[in-house]
Amino acid sequence: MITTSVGCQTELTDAERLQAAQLDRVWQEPAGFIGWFKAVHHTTIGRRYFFTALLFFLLAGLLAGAMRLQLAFPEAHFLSNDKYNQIFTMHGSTMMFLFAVPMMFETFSVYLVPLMVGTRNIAFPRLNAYSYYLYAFGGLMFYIAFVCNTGADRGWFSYVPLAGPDYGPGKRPDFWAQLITFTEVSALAVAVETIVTVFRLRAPGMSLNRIPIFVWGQVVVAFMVIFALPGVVLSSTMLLLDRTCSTQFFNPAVGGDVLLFQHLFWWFGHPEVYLIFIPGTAIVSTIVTTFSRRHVFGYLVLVLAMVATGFMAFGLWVHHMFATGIPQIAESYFTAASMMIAIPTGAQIFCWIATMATGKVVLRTPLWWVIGFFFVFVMGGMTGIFVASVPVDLQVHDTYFVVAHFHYVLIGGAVFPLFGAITYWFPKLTGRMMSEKLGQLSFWLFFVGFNVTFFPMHLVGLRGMPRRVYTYPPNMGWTQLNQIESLGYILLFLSVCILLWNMFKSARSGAIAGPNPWNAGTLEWATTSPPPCYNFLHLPTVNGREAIWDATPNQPVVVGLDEDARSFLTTRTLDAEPDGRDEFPSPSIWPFLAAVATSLAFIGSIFTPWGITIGAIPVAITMIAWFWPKRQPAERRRAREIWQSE
Amino acid sequence: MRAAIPILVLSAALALNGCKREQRVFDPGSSGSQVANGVPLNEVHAGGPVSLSDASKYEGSAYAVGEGKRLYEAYNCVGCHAHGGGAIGPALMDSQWIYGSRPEQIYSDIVQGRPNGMPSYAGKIPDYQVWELVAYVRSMSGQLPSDVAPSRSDEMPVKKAEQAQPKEHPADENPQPVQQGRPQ
Amino acid sequence: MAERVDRAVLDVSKLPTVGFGMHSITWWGIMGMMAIEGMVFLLMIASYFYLHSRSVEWPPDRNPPDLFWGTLNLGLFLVSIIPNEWYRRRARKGDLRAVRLGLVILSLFGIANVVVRYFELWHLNTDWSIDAYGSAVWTLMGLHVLHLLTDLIDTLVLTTLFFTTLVEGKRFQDAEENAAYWYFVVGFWVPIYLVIYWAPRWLHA
Amino acid sequence: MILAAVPGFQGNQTALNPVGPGAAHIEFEFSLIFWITTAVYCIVLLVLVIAVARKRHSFEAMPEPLTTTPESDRIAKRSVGAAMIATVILLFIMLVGSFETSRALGSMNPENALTIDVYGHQWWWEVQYPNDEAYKTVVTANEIHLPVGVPIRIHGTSRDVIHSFWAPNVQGKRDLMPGYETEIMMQIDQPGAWRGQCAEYCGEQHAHMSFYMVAETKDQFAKWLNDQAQSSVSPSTPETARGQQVFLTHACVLCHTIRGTPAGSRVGPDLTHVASRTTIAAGELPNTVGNLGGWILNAQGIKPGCRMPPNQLSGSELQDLLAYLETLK
Repeated sequence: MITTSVGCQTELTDAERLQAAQLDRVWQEPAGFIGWFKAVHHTTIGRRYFFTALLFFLLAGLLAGAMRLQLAFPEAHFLSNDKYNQIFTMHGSTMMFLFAVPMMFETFSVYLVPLMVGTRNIAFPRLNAYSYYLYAFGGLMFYIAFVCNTGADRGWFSYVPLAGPDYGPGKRPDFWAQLITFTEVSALAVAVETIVTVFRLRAPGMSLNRIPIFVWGQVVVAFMVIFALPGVVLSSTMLLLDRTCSTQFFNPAVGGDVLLFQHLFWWFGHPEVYLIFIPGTAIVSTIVTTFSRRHVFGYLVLVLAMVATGFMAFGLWVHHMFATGIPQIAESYFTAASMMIAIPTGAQIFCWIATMATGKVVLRTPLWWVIGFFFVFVMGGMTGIFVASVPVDLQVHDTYFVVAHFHYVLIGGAVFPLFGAITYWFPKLTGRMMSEKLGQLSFWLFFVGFNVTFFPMHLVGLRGMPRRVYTYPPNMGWTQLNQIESLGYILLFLSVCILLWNMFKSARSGAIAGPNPWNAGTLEWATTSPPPCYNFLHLPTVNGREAIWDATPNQPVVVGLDEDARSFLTTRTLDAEPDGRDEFPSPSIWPFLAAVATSLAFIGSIFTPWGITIGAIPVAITMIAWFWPKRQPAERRRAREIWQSE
Repeated sequence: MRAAIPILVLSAALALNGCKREQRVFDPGSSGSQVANGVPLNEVHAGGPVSLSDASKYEGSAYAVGEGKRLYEAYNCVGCHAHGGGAIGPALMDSQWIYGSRPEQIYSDIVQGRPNGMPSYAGKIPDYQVWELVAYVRSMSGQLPSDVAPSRSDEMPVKKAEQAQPKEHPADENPQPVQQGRPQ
Repeated sequence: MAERVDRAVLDVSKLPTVGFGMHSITWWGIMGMMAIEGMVFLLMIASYFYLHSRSVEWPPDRNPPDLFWGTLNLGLFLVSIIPNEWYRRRARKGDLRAVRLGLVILSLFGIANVVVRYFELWHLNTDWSIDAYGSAVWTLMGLHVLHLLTDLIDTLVLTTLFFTTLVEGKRFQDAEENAAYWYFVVGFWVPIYLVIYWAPRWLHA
Repeated sequence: MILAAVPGFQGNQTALNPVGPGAAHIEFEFSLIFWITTAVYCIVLLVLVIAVARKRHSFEAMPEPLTTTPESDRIAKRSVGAAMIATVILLFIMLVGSFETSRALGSMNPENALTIDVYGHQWWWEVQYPNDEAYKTVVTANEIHLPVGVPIRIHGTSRDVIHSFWAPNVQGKRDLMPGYETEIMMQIDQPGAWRGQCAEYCGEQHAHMSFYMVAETKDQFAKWLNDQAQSSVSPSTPETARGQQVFLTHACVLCHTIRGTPAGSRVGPDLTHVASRTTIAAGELPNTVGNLGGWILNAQGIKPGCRMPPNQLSGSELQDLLAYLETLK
């Protein structure tokens, strides 16, 4: 049995039982109602991220339903134009900021990365809790505002001057801008945690060239987040300042410039697309590997492809602005760059196909979702070449052709892999398998429904239907196509319901999974399902890219960490040789309180410029309390200190 | 999501004037589109056909005040009153009110016109637009909550944004319903 | 502790628990923060020059800001590097007295910087609501003030910790990293100083 | 090319039914990319399906992982390499095509082009035909008349928020932005009314902001331009005279211009020759007496949020006003 050496023991010795009990005492999450807010373990926070992001996905999906109903008939009056504008903005903003990034990046990084690199928690666990609460509060604020008829209504990009002080009355765009602030703070925090976890907390032996591709994907995304999000930090801040403090960034009358917003926004907005689907491709690599029963073909190519995509993503933000009129030379550069991005993506596709073609393919539900991903995502990539070519883009830009394109890319590149991932990691999360029958049913419904909904959008776009219109004249030849799309939505709706029902039912009565139901190779399968609060009884060591598959018959495990504290092992960045020991902070209520204080400051600043300045005081207080050291553990640590020899 | 309680509380407060502030009535219906008639309104029967609730409906809605701001340009009030500083006509952003600072008084100023230059707009501007103008004019001297009053405009900044305008205190000031529930 | 005899093990009990620089994970965290904030600074500076490229006169119909206070602050920042580097090195040695002294000195420097910054803001050549130039200048300033205050509070809190609570290895790590962060604050003042005070002079022609 | 044959692509607002060189160039590049990508898509997925079908394995058990060696992967390595080379070559072809198209579009910029100014408003299009003698300058709305086969230079900008000027049969779209002047070169070789629409989200009525590009023969155009340059006809019957008074004493006069009368406000469209246009409300309604009346009485019911207020007019007042407006040919 392969898993014996790194995998978790089925039979424990007495010594190990004692050890397990001890670890359990130390790592347990605090109990009770207050305890809920103190929790800091990455599996707990990761689960919360997952369910919150899923909730927002469903909300945005329902909003999409409202839009499809409105557009099913020309000149329909089911929604007023005011409501429709709010709804499509809420749909876009939710999907991008409250579902896609938190789900594909935060959730997967927080829950899986520490398990996959074989450590006991994510780096900076308290920051992790803080980031979750901020994200949750931000989303909550956004939707409460929506219920109060204050839903953002200027599009998920909120271009100025339309969203600016002169043309966006009320507080709607301000709530949008602050939503951005909330979500970007949480994404940035998780990015830092992920990078540090992967660079310093890997299991001994997991050198750079042995890091699972999935983890590589999350690292690339983390770096992209760090360099991309500041763009939207600035643009949304400028927007807020213009609206509340009368700054003049976007006022052409006094040297302001409306394109400045677009440049900053798309500096973030384009990498955004990639940081949504790179985790998707990372998931695909993982599932393809497991279900082709072989090491992935072209590990290096796949990793480099993701890195290259990450770099290139910053070189083509302007291709969202071709219609604003760009100098010929810049135009050529951005066209070339936009087309070249197809090379790394193509390389990945070919490698996956090669992996399957040379392996033993086991057609279980996760792989079905991946195959669906191929059909949909590749189509999205192809239409991407249309929009990359400036002249063609000038025709299809801001039409339903583009709507079709990015739904093929994002639903293909993120949601299909996501549903695959849910089926794949569900056993790890709950200890039970999902129903294969229901899983395949929901896949086929979703696959058909998706194409029925979004393929006609290409055609209706080429027939001249622009985006973001709340209705259209009857005589344009758009009606039937729109009605087909609306019918497709029903299939998608059913499929998601079935998926949810499947999760719900399987969590209770699914077949018991055991530690490694898929007989997979990465470390998260080397512990019980669900993992204990200390992740691994023995911290594992690694001997190959697929830690479990490549383990030697007697793979060593790590010993010598203090077991009366939440201590962990740090390893060197390149070769993952043991480097030092450190201690995670204990659970604490302060991150939660700090998040509350921060939220109050953010929301306050929507209504008065003083919001931030005054709001900063409670934030500072809670943060100081958060970092204030406790005496007793300090004494313990000091008694055992071993200093780094310079 | 128990974690949300504090936010819920806060946003409940926000909700109260939130919904009102974001009200956008596009089709005012027949009553609103009545052309403003010249019915005199004065101290004797303040309001008369128009009630204060009318005024507060517009002074509570950021959209209505924004429309008022646009109409102030479109109907060329700016031609005489400039951006509130006054020129040919009196200033509107100070505490001096020749004919009173209450909404219904300003309403009748616009509808009936006033000696020495202020023309009567009776029969020209629909009723609801007069009220939008009234709301905006009052925002110029900071009579409106700052979360309703307009932000800066995309023009040469010649004065503070209405939302940053300190509240002037006209001699005849008496509490207006809309002035309760200021956010700060 | 008891191990199964047949189980190969990797004993880490002798590894250090107090490391500095790349050996401390908080140091990596700080580096991450700096990367993010540095990116914000860079994009803001880029926006400043973008706005310049869109305007005829720079700064629009007014003179470049008065040099005195900004330059004074620059001087203070640069001088503060000396004690900063000194106590950073002592922190790595665990020299309690030196670090206490260093933190006090840096707190004083921080306070001085804030005071000078106050006068600096008063003597700027513009208001943020006049035009895009003013908005850009004030936003740049605001960003740096934010970091200055953050680090000042951080230093003050750390100083209190060093004088009141039991000082363990982690505190010395904090001290060392606080010094590193101060370098970031100083380091980004130099380009911002050049942009705010000298760019208008060079671009004025 | 073949797509144009598909029913529905013959419309007067589609990129695939070009009526001028601009759209034609683009449609060529479009078809090039279309055929290459379609072929690639089919091949890739065919290979995928075959691979999965051939290597299909037991459903229940998860067999032990295979051991792979560089040797066992050699074929795979070669085929992936070949595929990559093919990708690069095809991308290059499409890239060159794109550059060529851009160049072709950039080169249609002759000196003698007829210049038309277009201003985007929320939510309608102001159109001006500048003339050295200012009084001959033609101002109209939502309807751009132009001669067939003559190169046109559109100077565009926005009076408020960002709009995007887009008539797909004629030319690709360009944004009209406050603080920027946009130049669009175009030419129509086929007489007819080609529909265009705002393509950048611009607020409440973005959905109802269309216009028509009416291409006609040189003579027809010359005549039209000359007629438009005249100031409005003065009322000839008592009814129309009363109508003019209604116009001048009600809200209309506050926003609209009728050259030759005191009405001179530039907030709304110029109505000097309103009766000569085929549509009202930015291309939403055919310009009939009935529609015009409904629009005047309650535009908000038709285009909620638009700038035109509802008007309370007595039946006779409305009759006179309409009669007057109908004379403004």
